[in-house]
Amino acid sequence: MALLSVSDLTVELQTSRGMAPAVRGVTFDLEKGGTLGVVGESGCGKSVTALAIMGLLPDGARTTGRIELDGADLLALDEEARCRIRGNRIAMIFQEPMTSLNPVHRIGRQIAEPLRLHRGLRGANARDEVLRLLERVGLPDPARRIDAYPHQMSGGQRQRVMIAMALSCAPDILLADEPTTALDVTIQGQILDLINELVDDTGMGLILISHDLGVIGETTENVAVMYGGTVVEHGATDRLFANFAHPYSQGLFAAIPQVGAARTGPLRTIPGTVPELADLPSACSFADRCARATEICWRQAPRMERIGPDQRTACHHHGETAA
Amino acid sequence: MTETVSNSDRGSGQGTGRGTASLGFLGRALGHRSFMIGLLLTGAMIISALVSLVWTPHSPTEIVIAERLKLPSASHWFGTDQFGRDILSMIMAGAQTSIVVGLIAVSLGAVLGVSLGLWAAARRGWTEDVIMRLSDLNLAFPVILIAILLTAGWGPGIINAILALGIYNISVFARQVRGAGIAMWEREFVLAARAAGKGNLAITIEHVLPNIISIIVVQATISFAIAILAEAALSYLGVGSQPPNPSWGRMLSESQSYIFLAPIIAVWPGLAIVLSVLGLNLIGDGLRDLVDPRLARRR
Amino acid sequence: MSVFLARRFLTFLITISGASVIIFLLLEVLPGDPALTMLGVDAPDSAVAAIRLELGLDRPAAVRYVAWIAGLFQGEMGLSYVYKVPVTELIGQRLQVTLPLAIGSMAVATLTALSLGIFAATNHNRIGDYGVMGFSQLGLAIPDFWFGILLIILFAVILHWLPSGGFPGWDEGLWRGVKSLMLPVFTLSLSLTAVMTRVTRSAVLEVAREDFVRTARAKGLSRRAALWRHVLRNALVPVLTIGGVLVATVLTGTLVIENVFALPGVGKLIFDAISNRDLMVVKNVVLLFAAIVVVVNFMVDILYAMVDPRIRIQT
Amino acid sequence: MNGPVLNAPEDSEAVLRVEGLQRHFTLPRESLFRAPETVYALNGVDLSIRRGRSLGVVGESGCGKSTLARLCMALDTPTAGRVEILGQDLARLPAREMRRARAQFQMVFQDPYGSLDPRHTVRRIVGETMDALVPGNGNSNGKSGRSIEREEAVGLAIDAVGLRANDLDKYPHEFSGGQRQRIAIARALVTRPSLIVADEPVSALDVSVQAQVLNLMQELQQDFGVTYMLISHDLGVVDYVCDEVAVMYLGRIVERASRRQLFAKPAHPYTQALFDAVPRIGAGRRRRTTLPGNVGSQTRQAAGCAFADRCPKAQSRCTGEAPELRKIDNGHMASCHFA
Repeated sequence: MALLSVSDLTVELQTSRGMAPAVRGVTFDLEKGGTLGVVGESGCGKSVTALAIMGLLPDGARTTGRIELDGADLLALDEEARCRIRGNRIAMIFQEPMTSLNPVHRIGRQIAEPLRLHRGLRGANARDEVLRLLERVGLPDPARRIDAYPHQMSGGQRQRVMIAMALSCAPDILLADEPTTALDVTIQGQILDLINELVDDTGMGLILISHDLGVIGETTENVAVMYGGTVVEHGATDRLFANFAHPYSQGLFAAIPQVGAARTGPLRTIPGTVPELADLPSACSFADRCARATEICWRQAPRMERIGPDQRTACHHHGETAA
Repeated sequence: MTETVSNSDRGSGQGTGRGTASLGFLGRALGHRSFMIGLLLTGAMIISALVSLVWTPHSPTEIVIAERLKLPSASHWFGTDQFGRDILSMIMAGAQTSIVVGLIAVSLGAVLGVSLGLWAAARRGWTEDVIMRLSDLNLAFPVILIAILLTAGWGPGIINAILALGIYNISVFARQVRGAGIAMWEREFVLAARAAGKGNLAITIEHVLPNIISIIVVQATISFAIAILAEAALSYLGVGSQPPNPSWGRMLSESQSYIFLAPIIAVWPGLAIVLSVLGLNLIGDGLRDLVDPRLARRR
Repeated sequence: MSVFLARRFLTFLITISGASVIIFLLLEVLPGDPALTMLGVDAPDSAVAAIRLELGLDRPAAVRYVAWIAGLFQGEMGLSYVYKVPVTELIGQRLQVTLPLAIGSMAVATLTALSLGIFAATNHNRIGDYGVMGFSQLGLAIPDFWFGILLIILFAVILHWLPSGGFPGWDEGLWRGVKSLMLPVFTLSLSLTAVMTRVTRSAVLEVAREDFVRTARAKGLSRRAALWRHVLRNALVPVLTIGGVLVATVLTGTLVIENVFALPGVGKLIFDAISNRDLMVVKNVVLLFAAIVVVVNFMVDILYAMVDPRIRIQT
Repeated sequence: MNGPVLNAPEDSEAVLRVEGLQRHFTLPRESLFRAPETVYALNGVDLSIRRGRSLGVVGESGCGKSTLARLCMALDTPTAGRVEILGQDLARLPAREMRRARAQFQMVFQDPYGSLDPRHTVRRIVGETMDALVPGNGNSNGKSGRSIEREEAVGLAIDAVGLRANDLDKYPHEFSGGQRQRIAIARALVTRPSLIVADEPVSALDVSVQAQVLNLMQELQQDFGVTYMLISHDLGVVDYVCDEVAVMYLGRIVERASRRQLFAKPAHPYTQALFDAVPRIGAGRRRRTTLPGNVGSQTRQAAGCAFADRCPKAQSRCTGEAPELRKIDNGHMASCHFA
């Protein structure tokens, strides 16, 4: 049985134009110690999926489907039970390490908070544990840093603090939502290495959300490509990156200028713009930007189909080659 | 209490404005209930002031001792005061005073305050320091204190009330405009205008002012409401409008001597003030929602 | 921290000295001859000459200003022209009424506003929120002196529960004093409560949207725990700001309310002084009020730095 | 003196030439008893770009690349050194001529949501650059300044970036991020400048849209012969757009080379680390040789090499002696003792 199993997850959010679907029928599994990358552009529903797993969607959001942790459906739990899981069995780190830390509290106190909440650690015990965690995430001079305020640290250091906080109760699953997007490249490398190392050492499962195919490709074993609130392609990272089947993933891959690649004419582009939630086509969400789209794409949403070992895609035309 | 969706889903947040914007300002205004109530109340105040210029049920100043302290009746809808004057007529005429004082005081404060605020935001450095220290100094003197000083120096009069309110409003507007202006100067489109060779004055007029005009309008509405309250208070204390000029504040102060005899005459002018101020405040809050949904959160 | 405080202290000094200059100019220099201001233009020359001599008005303005300020540093405010007693003594007596009134209404307003504001924010867009917002909208629109009159009509004229005004003095027993201040305190706190409620509500709503609150929830804190541990302290900064601004409102409020309830406080003193043209009293009382406003705002600045560690390094 | 020379013979054709450029900022005091700190944002930068070429400036936050862009655009004054555009020293131009000279150099900003005034129409936004440059057209309301040439230039620029004429009277909020960046490019293009400085022009855009904008920039260079200085943290973008690349670290250029040379054989340890840190698609899970620590402090000036404290190759010489930017191959320069 998978550690985390998301099936047919649908989330509707309140917008000024009424309820709009942000996530539509997302399904995936995460094994114990497994790593899953979720990749997609803005508004594709990747962050909403993560927040749905955490149970931290904005007020008024409607969630259906199942999110099972060790076989127990999280959506069926009451708020109190979900609080016991958050930060304890499932932890999350966010994109902006600056705004994600409380500016008026010292970092030691902020890291100790889940320890106190879920493990009942207090005083010197909590402080020792915090020091151990800070050391574990490689923050230089933890004994001094523990009493610092967030604004006294650099972005990379703050993200290490966030990771220490997420790690504090040895969670089964770590959700990382664009953890390195706000950081410099060399710092991003440090943080990704740290996350990799922690996953290997602790055996926790990782869901890494990013818009950067490179980050996902280097960090996770499996990958789900999202577009317009749905997973359009899913499978083993190596296999997918070697041979994308969905026209959107293919387009995304081709649109990235790669370092050291021979320059042969202009970059391939996906026409049109990233759609807004309320404007999504109802059948295949990519139909209006897709070169292969035919009448059926406008009429009927494609289902996920297995197209090879460890690779599934949702496209009516996946067998055909691009025009 | 709500949590927002992660910043990485930038596109979804950006789009929400587009749908409502297409409705148009007027359409959204008509659907904004408290804004419409505010408009109605303020409209009523303005109309009664205008009507009172040409017609009132009775003379607001004529003393008829025989008719004094009458309860509301068919000929005197709101009753009469201690001199037998018609209260409804006095309230209609009193609206004139409130509006005139508010208009002049707010315009004075807005014109000078906005200019100083824009100047401070554009120049920064010591210019800003001087303007802000002056405004600190100004804020050390609340309206009533300024009015007291002016009255003690020059004797009582409506001009003092207007001046006191105007002076006070200068720093209110200057602060608000400086803050909003500095935020605008940090936007990239201002940098782009500089790259296009625009000078400070041109940037202030073309980019900074149009983008903060809504803040100024909202502030003006709220300041107008505060001015009506303050004028009433000053007249109540005897340092504002002087007899025979009709004024809601003075009506209240006079009514207090007859509170045991005819408590009802203390009710009408107060109601007039409350409804006028409420109307303007509702307009101000409504405008804030309507022109910029992001601003609405700030308060 | 030290630079922040030093700058604030400098601002404070500049403001307070500027205020004294302005008061002096407006009362004794710009209107012309203070002796004429005090006696009126019809006064006989001999009386004018006498008062000039008595108050030292024959000296140049600059000298008189310095003498005034020097006196203040020695705790001297001069003699009231009308009552012929030291102004410090007059103010001291009157503060026994004004201070309890001001502090009492500020306390009532703060407690009510914080509870109402937090309640409204946690019930955002629900009936409780609308109720609180409606109340505060009304509280903003009601002139406090009229509210006072209405309370007098209700509690004194109709119900006869409380006195309609006046103050017996603290010598007559604590309860009688408190009783006569109850309506004034309640009256004065209405508009303060309305303003602070609005600010508290929106500050809490704003902070609740911040990323770090989401982090707190991701750690497993309940909504309520996140509110108490993470939102409130951050929301305190705007509430403090408005608290500082409201001190000016409270002070001028006491001026008005003391007149509504015929309380022998500083407010009554200053209006009597205006009618009596007692310049000595007017200028010192106005300076005292301005000084209180400035001092309180200086203290608010210090509180900021205590609440928000980031402010310590900004200037 | 390490010369600004890259390819000496054609240097006379330089559109932009920067010499010994420094920019230091003084921070507000933190303590009464200590001197205020100084931020050393730029510490002596030399470079030049020939007509029709494009130079990429790469580096992490705090390396001074945005400060460099602002100085080249005369939006800020250097502490020392000079900026020459088409042979004219910007610091010596009188204000009037400066405004006119701005027609020759324009800028594209990072944030397509912040760089367009939400209250102006596209027509006015794009035309603004003309306003300030053509005397008599400098009317503030933008309507009376609608001369025929201006209309024509705006129309051409809008067309060149792939927008339609009926977009001219729309407001920025009616466009998506990519389209807004097209408007920003049109604004930079409308005066037919020789140089366009683009500060992270695509980093706020989604990948699929980013490619559209990069292609557009390429096309415009071919069609209009414009010279680019492209500031970016994204090596892939620089590799795609630029002919030459300068790598910056803590206010200095540490390596300069043609695109091909640099990406084939990075010489400076910092450049090597930067390349290694970039996530590669299809590389599989891997460990990098990551640099330790953070980008050094901008408020201190190291006696030796600014990179020494993070450098895997650092030796005692590096902390004592600052390396010069020296030629290591034809058209390839690096400032490292061991390059």
